[in-house]
Amino acid sequence: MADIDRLEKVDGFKVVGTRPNRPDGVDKVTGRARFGADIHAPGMLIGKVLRSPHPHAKILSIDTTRALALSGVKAVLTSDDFGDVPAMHQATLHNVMAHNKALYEGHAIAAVAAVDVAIARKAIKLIDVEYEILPHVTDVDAAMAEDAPLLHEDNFTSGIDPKPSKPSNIATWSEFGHGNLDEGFSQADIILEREFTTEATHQGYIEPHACLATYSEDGNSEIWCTTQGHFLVRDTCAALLDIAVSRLRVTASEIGGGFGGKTVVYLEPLALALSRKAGRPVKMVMSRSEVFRSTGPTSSSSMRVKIGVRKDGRIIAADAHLNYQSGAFGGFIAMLGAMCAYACYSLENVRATANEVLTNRPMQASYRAPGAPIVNFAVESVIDELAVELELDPIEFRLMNAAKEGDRSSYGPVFDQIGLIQTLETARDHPHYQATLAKGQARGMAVGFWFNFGGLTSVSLNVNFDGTVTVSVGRPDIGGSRAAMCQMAAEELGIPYDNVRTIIADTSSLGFNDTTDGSRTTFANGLAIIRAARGAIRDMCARAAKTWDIPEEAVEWVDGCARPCGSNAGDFEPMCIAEIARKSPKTGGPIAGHHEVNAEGAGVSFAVHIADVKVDEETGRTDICRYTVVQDAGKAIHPAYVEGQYQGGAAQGIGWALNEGYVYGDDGIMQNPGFLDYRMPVCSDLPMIEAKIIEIPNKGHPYGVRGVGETSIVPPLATVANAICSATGVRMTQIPMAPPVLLKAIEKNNKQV
Amino acid sequence: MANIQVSTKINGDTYEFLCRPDETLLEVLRDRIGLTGSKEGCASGDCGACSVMLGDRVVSSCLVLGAEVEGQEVNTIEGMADGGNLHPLQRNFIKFAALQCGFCTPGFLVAAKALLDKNPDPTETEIRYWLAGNLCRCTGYDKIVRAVLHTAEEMRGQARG
Amino acid sequence: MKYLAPTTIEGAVRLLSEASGSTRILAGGTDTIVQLNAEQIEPDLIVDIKRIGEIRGITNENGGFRIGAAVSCAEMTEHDGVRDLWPGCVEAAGLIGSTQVQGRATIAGNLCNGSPAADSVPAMVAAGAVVRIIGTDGSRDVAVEKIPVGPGKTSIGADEFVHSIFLPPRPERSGDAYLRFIPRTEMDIAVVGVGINLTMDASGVCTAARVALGAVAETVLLVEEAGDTLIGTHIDDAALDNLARAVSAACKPINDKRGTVEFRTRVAGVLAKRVAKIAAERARG
Amino acid sequence: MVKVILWGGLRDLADGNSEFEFAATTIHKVFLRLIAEYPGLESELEDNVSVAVDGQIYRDSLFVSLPENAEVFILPKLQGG
Repeated sequence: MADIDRLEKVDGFKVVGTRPNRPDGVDKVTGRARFGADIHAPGMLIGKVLRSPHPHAKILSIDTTRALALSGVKAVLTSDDFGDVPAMHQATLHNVMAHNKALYEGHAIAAVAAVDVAIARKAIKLIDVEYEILPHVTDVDAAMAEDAPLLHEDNFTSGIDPKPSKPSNIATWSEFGHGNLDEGFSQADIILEREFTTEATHQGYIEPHACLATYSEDGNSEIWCTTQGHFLVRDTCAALLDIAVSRLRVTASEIGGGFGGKTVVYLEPLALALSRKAGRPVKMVMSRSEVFRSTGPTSSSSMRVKIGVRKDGRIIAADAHLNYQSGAFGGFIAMLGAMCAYACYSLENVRATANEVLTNRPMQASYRAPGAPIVNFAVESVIDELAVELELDPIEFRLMNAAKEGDRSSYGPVFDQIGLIQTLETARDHPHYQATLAKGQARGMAVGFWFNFGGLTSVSLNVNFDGTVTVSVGRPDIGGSRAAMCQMAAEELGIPYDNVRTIIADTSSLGFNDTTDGSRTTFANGLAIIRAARGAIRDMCARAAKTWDIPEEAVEWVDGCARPCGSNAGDFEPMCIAEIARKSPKTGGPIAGHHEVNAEGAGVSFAVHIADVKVDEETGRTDICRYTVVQDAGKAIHPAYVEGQYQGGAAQGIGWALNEGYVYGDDGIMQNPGFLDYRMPVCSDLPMIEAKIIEIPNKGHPYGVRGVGETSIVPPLATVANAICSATGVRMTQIPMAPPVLLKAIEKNNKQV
Repeated sequence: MANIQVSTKINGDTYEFLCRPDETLLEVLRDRIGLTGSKEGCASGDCGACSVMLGDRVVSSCLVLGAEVEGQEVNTIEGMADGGNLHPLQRNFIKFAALQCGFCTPGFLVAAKALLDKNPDPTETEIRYWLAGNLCRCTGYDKIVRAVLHTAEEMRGQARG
Repeated sequence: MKYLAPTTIEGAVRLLSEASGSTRILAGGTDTIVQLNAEQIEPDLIVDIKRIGEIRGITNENGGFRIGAAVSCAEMTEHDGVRDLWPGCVEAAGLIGSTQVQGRATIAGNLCNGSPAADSVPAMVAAGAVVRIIGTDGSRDVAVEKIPVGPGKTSIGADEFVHSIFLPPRPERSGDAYLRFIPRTEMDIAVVGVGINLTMDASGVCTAARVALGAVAETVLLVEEAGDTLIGTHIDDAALDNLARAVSAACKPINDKRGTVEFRTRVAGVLAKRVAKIAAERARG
Repeated sequence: MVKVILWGGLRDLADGNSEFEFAATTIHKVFLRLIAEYPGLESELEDNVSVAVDGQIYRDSLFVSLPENAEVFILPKLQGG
């Protein structure tokens, strides 16, 4: 009998660990795959958003008369069209459409739906808005100043006792740690204290936000959209428009990248509200400039890090204070940063504190391991500097202080089974780390941590009459996860990979699924699929037992077939899935498995990155010459897509380190809302990125899977900074380390030497 | 703004369409012809997701007006496979996991094919610079470059017979 | 808005002279259509000049080359003759945008866009290129450095358009080169660009030199003092240091999202030395 | 008995206390006990926490059974990208 709860790693994988072609591959290479903007509906209108040209302004009046009078305009939407919403949805509502105040340049003020895009564009210009311009603040430190303009008059910092008497732009204060810092630092032989800043970056997915919404006269509605979580879109839109969840069906399109940026609704509620007003389907697609000015970005920051070590190389005390700029509405990124700050280290005396700071910038959204890369840059830079002071190899120094099972983590709980030491040792012994440096190049490394999540999951698995299998999951596939789903189902059922097809079901077909984020999809979907498959196997074994008239316990499932076992072994020819499925109408009806779970036990992970760089000391240009990622995957289901996650995270981190970043003028306007001046790495900027997969099984998953999507973006900022330091002797404390900044630092350093 | 009548060849077939004078070839392909394989990522020529062949040149279709293609030949991702047979680049992009989300993939394939048509034996550096106008945010480019290198080798092998 | 594509020079001139509203010439479109898409411009008339046969080609003229206004950068970089005679100009043209942009963009368009950071312009200024402009009053030939008059502004009249750009013949032992600084390896606008064109005598002494700078002032600059630092020298280290000083001194840049005053001034000097070395190498053959 | 530790952000809602020891067999029972003593914790425990049991992090599972002498560490709610 199949044991649904058997969680140990299965030996002798047949499908898991191989690299089959992904099920959506042909659609994606032929242009047939349908993304957010690739759909049309009969009678469809085009929606466009009017956005605030001011970073901070009171909205005195909105006059839509002229727009409505334009031929072809079918509806105009303002915040007046939305009613009250539950407190938990208020920030979302006020972000999707400004309520009384525009809080950042690009904040939605109104929207129109018209018969074509040209008319919609024209109509936007005919909406008359009267603003009272308010002073603005976009810098994190300036926003904390006594006299800073307040975004929300009713914001009193939470997390402080007693509650502050005055409102401020600090949304939340948080603190983590244990031990006694003063005592720790008093025992230190070397104490380094450094300050760092980082600029905000955007997730940079190539597909802009897009959706098509249809509100029917009978109250039943549908949304098609590009999202990381269509269940989240459904529940949020239902709340914002006050409609029953069962009335709204959301279908996730293929998604052209998200990286956390598509875990928030922007256009969807507007399109649905426009459709409700106009009585026709409404399609909305953002321009690239709208994507930069109104969605995503992660925090900018200012940070202070202080670490004390003994001469023997033991870190004795560590402190960090983080100020993360979180845009116009409070978030949770600073807190996550504080939790991750020292997670790689075994520390007796540690503290990390964080302020979540409101500014006149777009509401920050999660970006791949939210909060972690920022603080990792600061901490791993100081750790690197200490290794130099102590004349220790940087990996050896980290090994001497690495967190291990049973240690109290810097964020609170004790660690259970973790693989940091193996990851560091693998990196140390890796040919890249051992290689002699090429002339003119220098090397840096850093280690990073991320939690990984599981979460609410609902899947179903149907055995078709021909013995093939269809799996329905409820999380959009961003990076090839459907292949891994097919592999796990095929592995468990003992059938060929090609006999399984996985689809992303709409919100009316499955129970709630958490969003594709937190590196959870292969872990949590996989766990549920394996259990669903085991349920189907149990049913198939039972039917074979009845057919053979032997006890159910006397049937086992091997290689896709039921066969008699124990004292009945060999009594009957095995009955394979195709035969059982063919006979299923007469043996009890269709065969299926399903599983609903709150998947816990995701298991944290660590990564070590190594970079060789070359710095042009006359221009401040940094070239990445060689790059290696070493990371624990628990178990790589489809190794090619695991490597892809490592490589993609590293590339994004390199971009963040060197050239990406929001540029604001004194006027509070973003100056680089396009791919021309928001400089993401292009193909010629990067070398091949070597991905070394380590497999230290996660006991929370039947096959040992850990999340792999996020950890890879954590170490690159510090890795590149440390390499630049060993190339130039200059310790960079500012991200991005763009050529003008680096050149200035090099020249300052040259004068001092 | 009076519409303009345009007659052109797309993937070998003759099309006639009407478009606004300021309408781009990308909008025409996607919204008028129904060929949505070419994607809009930026509308400024910085991402390459809308790459198509205009005559013998790979271009960003967001930077071509629909009106300009009168009498010209346009080839898009939808025309790359030969009936049911994928082009070797398409096959190898799947095999090498050279796509994650797949949004930039049509543009990469059109641009990479233009390269191999012109230079059957490109170096890694030549591939990287040729494809610098195609942004990919998912892969870090590693597997894309490997897929192109491998395809070039495979196609040279076939050419030698 | 109207789109028209005349097939003759005369037809184009007539359209321009009869136009009442704002007009845009469309060649490669890699700047104009970007601005159209971003709703930064809303011209009443677009005149597509690519169907005028006369300006679609590269012709040899008195030992130099006449590049038609509708010739794409890709066609230019693929032209052996131009590449051999003016490698610096060809490299500069080859740096404009991506492969996709190269197939459409033209050096005439790069010039007419009026950007101080245009890559091909410093190279053409250094080369002493001459622009042929056609209008109602016939044609006129103008030195390329006379075209830009400010960011986005040129000396070309509303009823005129560029017919072609002439890259002149050159003496023996001449070489040109162009380098730009960008943060990435591709796809950026120049933060600083330097074009140098020089000639040497048989003994290796520089007899003529033109130095032009991009992205360090309101327009591309021709810096005669910088050229003078090379003339009469063997382009040795001392001359190169003088060149760098003269170049940096001529910079009048701004702080913006792409670079600082300090950075541009400094890097212009650094690049000038590197460019002069390449140009000298080419002149020496 | 289990050992219960609150993260810093909850301390003020528990009259400045952050470590407790009492008998409880599930996370749910830990929450009930804490809320009975400190009603101010209720909304936080309801919506805004994750719980680590001997280092294994649970984001939303009330009925996880607790081993004897387990360390139950109550953390802020974790979110990813």
